[in-house]
Amino acid sequence: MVEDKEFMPKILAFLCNWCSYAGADLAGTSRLKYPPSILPIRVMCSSRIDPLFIIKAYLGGADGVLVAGCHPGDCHYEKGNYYTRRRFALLKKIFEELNMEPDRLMLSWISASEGHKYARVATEFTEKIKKSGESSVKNKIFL
Amino acid sequence: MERKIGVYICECGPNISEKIDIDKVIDAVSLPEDVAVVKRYKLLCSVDGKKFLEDEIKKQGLTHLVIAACSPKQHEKTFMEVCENAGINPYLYQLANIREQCAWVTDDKDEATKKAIRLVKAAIRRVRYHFPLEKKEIACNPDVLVIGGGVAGLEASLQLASSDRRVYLVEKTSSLGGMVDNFEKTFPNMQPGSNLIKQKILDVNKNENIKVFTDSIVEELLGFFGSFEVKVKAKEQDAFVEFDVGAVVLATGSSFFDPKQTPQYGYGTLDNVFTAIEFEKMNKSGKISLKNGKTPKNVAIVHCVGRNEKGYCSQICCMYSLKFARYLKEKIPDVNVFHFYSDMCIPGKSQQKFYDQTKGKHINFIRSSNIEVTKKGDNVQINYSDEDGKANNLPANMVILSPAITPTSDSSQLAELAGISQDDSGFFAEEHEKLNPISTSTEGIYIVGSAQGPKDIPDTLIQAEAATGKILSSLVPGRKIEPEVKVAHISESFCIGCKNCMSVCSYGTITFDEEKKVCVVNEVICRGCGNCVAACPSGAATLKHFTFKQLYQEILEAV
Amino acid sequence: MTKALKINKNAEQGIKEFLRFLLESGKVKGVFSLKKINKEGAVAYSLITDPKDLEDSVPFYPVMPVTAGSLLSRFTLKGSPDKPVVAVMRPCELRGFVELVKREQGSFENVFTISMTCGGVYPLDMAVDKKIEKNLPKYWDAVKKSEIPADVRTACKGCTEFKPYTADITVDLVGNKDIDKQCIILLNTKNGESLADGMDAEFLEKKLDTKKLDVLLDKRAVEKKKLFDEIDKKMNGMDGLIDIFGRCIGCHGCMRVCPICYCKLCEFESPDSEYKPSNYNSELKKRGGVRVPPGTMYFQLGRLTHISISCVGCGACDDVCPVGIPVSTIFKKVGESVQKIFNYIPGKDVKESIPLVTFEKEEFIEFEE
Amino acid sequence: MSKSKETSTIKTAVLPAKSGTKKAILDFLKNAMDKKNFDAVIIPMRVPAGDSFVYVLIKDVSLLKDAFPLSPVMSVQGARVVSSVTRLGKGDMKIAAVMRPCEIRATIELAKFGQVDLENVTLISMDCPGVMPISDFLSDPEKGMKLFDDAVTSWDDSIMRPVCKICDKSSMIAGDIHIGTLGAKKDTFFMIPKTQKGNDTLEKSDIKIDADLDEWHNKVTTLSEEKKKKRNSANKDLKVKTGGIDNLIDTFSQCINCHNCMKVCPICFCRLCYFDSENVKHSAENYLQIAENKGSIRFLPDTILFQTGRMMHMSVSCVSCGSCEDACPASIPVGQIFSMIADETQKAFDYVSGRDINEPTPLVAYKKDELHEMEDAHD
Repeated sequence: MVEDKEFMPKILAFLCNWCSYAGADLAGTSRLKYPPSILPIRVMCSSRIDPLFIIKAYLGGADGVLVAGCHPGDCHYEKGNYYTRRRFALLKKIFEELNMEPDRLMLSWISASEGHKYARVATEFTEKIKKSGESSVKNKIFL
Repeated sequence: MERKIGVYICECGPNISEKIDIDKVIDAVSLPEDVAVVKRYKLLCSVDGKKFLEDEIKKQGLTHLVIAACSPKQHEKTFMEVCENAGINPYLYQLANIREQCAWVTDDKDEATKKAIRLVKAAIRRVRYHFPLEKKEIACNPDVLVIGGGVAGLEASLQLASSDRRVYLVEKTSSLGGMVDNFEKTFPNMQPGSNLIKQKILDVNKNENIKVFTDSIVEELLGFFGSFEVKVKAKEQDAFVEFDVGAVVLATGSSFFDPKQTPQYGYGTLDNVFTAIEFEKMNKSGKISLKNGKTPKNVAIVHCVGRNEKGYCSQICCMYSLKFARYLKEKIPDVNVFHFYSDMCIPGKSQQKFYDQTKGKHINFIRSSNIEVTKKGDNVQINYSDEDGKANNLPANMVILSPAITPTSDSSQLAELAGISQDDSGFFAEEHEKLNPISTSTEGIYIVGSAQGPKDIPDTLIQAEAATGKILSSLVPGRKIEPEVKVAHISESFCIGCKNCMSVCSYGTITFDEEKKVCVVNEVICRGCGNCVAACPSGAATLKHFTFKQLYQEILEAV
Repeated sequence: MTKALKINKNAEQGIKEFLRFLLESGKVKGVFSLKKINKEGAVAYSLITDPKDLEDSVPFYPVMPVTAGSLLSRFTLKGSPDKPVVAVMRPCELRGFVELVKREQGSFENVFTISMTCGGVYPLDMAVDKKIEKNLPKYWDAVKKSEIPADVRTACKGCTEFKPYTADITVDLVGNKDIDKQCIILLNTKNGESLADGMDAEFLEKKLDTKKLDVLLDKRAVEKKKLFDEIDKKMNGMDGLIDIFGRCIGCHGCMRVCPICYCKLCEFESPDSEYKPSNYNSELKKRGGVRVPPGTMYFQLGRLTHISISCVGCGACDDVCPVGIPVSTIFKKVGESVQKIFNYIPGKDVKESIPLVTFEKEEFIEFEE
Repeated sequence: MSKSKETSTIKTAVLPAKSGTKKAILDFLKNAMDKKNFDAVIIPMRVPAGDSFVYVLIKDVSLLKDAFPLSPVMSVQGARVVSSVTRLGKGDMKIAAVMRPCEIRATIELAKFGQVDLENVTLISMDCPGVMPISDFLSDPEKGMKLFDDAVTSWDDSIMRPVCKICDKSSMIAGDIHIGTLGAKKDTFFMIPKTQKGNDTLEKSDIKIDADLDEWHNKVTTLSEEKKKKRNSANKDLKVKTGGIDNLIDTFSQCINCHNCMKVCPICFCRLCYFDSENVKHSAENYLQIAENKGSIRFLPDTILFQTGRMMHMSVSCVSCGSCEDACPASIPVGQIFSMIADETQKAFDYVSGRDINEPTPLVAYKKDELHEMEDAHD
């Protein structure tokens, strides 16, 4: 052990291809900085994100999961993100009811032009997760 | 066959190499046995880089390819082409974005390197579960069906018809021309409206590549972009005319709000209260007169009839109301015109000017609300509240109501026929207000003119030309259509037929097989969003190239 | 006020007489009801077409071997009957069937429903050794008094939806002091009325006495709160869940008997959910050890996302769990809270869409950050 | 093909167990893992709540100390565990699976059906005192632990699953190594290698295989004979109770079609059971027609079809583990019934499920000259 490094969370970010992934790219081309905690998973539409993926990520030890898509009304596939929002609400509620750290899940609408918002969301969410600490699920063997 | 994955990391000049310790990444991802080779290269997207990759794939006998470089938005296609040239299926490759979403956003080189390792590992893990997808090509029919023979439909037909593209123009009334045919003149330059339309009708009729059906309706419209089957039925006949087209233009126009729904304006109960279109017709007949044959002296034009009821501004009423003042002035020079309006809608480069030119002696503008038309002797009286909210009234001989533009009565029927959606007001809904303003949720079906929302003639023509542009560029005679490859698929053996997928699909892609009680994807129509897949509880639906396994493995590696 | 039928026999005999009338008059082709199927007194759902076989039927027997919703789904899935069939089922079973019909897993075509104000059922393990049979007098006594009979299913103890929403016919049981001598059959719908039409019995106008129902409702609400509070204490993050579900043996019996779980092959039993050696490797790398078969929590959490929105709280999952996990309490508790945010009551209205296949443009803004 | 080698020709290792057999077994495993003879171990562990035991695949040696080679319950049949780990590929880990004899026999059956890949797996069994019905254990885990510990010492089977009480194969060696406690001197136990793989494993752990097996063998034979007697008489009684279609219907009258028995059965490996498939779903009119023929039918109607059908599918491979009975919410003695039938079906083919990996399952093999007793008498 060299030194006690600051805890850097592992956050999975599900990004829709058309808005949020493009927004994340823009953050890059604008050379904005945000923590390396965020790991993007690209899907064509946020509506592809099966809540089971989020559960899997959480059980797999992710410290946080971000779901990001086009702003309501701007979905590349017309209305996919409205369903995303419902599914997210459902899952978050379940996490809440099970006292299972619902704050580790986050939904955000980030458009292709919102590189700044992406960087901000990534930074703030990482800070929030840092405060919550490392997910204890990582070490569980009886899942 | 043994899997041999090649991993190539692009330095992207200094862009990646200065921010990420590429050698460390190479070390970290070289372990798994099916990773045959891991190399770095200075600029993979360059001509030399592509050549290098192609040679590598062949030389190493690679089966799968992982590129760690920039965003897929930049070069996903580039490397797919490389794969194709090198003889491996382009879907057996995955691009890890270590530039835009790693090198450029991370200050600390160590951290950036660690993140890059995770990204590349996740890509390697994912690519193992990729399977080849084949491009499909379908022959397309270049012909076009245009529904509606108004100015929008005529314009679209003329633009589209050519020796290698037939246009079928279907009009439900007995003659072409539509709404504009009623207008003596059009704003803002007060040119004769009929000239504009007459020429177009003439051109259409003599164009041998346009087949016109009047008094006819489209009875059936089945299929998808490039191949729709159409059945047209002439009114009061049983026989169908059947033909195939590749695209459809919906130019079915609009209708007017019925002022009888707002009895306070006296329409239908009081004499000499006319709707705008009645007034247009009266004007076009050559004489503006009251019911008793006399010439009106005081005419009230009431704007915004039905605006509150419908909940939107119809954009063109102010302008045609101003035009009416011009008509009146031309035919009855000493007439007094009173505009009862709440907001004057005169946007754009020429409309303000038109308003300024119309304004003048004997043409009065009264900003008002709570308008009510009552009988007063042989005449009528307009009761209203003025700008200060004070009750007031004004006697007049004639009242012209400018009603809101509404969808036509058959628009729901048409929407269902075409499988497209309607907006809250019942107009045909465009796919996206800003991104795809004339496309619909069904690829190959376009909406133009006031069927999509209130619109003046120039805007209508712009849309007609935009739609024809879309069609001309995508439906080229002799060229094949390549439908989306990354589409949904539903396993017949696992589907339980709950129709969740159908409920959430925006494109009518999924149908229900009544015999087998399972849902079926029409892969030609599917756009590959994956919404149905997340809606399916039994895992019967899957999205190619974004399968459960592929994403799941990527997730597992990433955490 | 609803049209009602009064038969001067005890409630069960009364409804049997009504069912007999329906079969004999040819108004229905078959009757779905609980029935004693052997000398030992085992009770199972049966499809009865011969009026004589009604003799052994026990429509109100307080046990639910399988939920009738699932059975009616199986009955109608491959084609509805061409003439009416009438099914006697509990309110939660009816709600379950409504949810299944919404998912195209059954149809109300030619299926008429008789339900009741429900006193609850005993857990399945009490069906052994005639324990239920012995308990019957106490059971009916409690029902009469708007009380919760001792030893009924946990889910029933805390069930506040014991009055059916959509039954064609409701039999008045809870709080009805006269169930020993009369059977009040409320005809809620046109279908219900047409069934009763022509029956040689007393017709009257009647309404369920909400007061006596409220008495039970209050007791159940208290019980429910207690159950929820108790389980809430245990649901203490992932550790709490592992404590609760740790003993799960992975039989997936809860899923199989659940009236909402209708998939041919459960996603969690599909190839998608299997671990490859590489999955095991990465799990081991992370945790040092992994439970096998894997995915206990994934199954439970996943099933919650799939069905909690429609959970009708029948308690069938509790009954079938070989290791006594309070599945139903957890699913009902989570279920109610998610149903609340979608303003959705499962099984209330067959025309109402399931929340996850529809949406409103302005909603859940609070979930976005 | 030879029946299993004469046991007396096999030698055994004798190992010390000063701090108890459990500790000694864990030490052996730890030692083997340290030596990289195994990369991972499949072994039961007590769940955090303490109310059950589940199988865990352990790679981190430090977790071994909490393992429980002889757990009082069998929450999941071990064959399902080995199948889960190896079905999709043998992987690159050498794994030791420490399980009961019936679990190992089921594992071997699954290997014959391609559901298990044994190449990298070493199967280690042990003398089995039986397992407790899971509901009994759950009702008071601490008391259960104590009762079980006592039973292990006294080898008294009265608290065990009904099928365990009449199990005559509780020391049957089908895997690679068997851990014998019966007949062992105080503070020792046997490690009996059965296969070359087992032999190698022990040798790599520097364990000498030089002792005679007689003491263990004698003890086991005696016990097994006793159990066989008990078994025969129990099966005779059961046959009277459940034989004949009426009794059979009565026995399964409480069945709720949850198919838990199938789901937990180590042999039922189909992804989707035939009896849950489209083949058994009919239209309302079909059902009504069946009902009309009889006046009424139980709904769902196919309980006996399912039970007998399942017997058809799996009884030649049934290992009599009793998992089905543990999982039955209606307390049907399904394990005892299936076990009784399995005796007969396996006898008919001179087959013992899981005895030998090289023995093909009866229904995918035939002999030209057999089963004439089933044929019509005329020639």
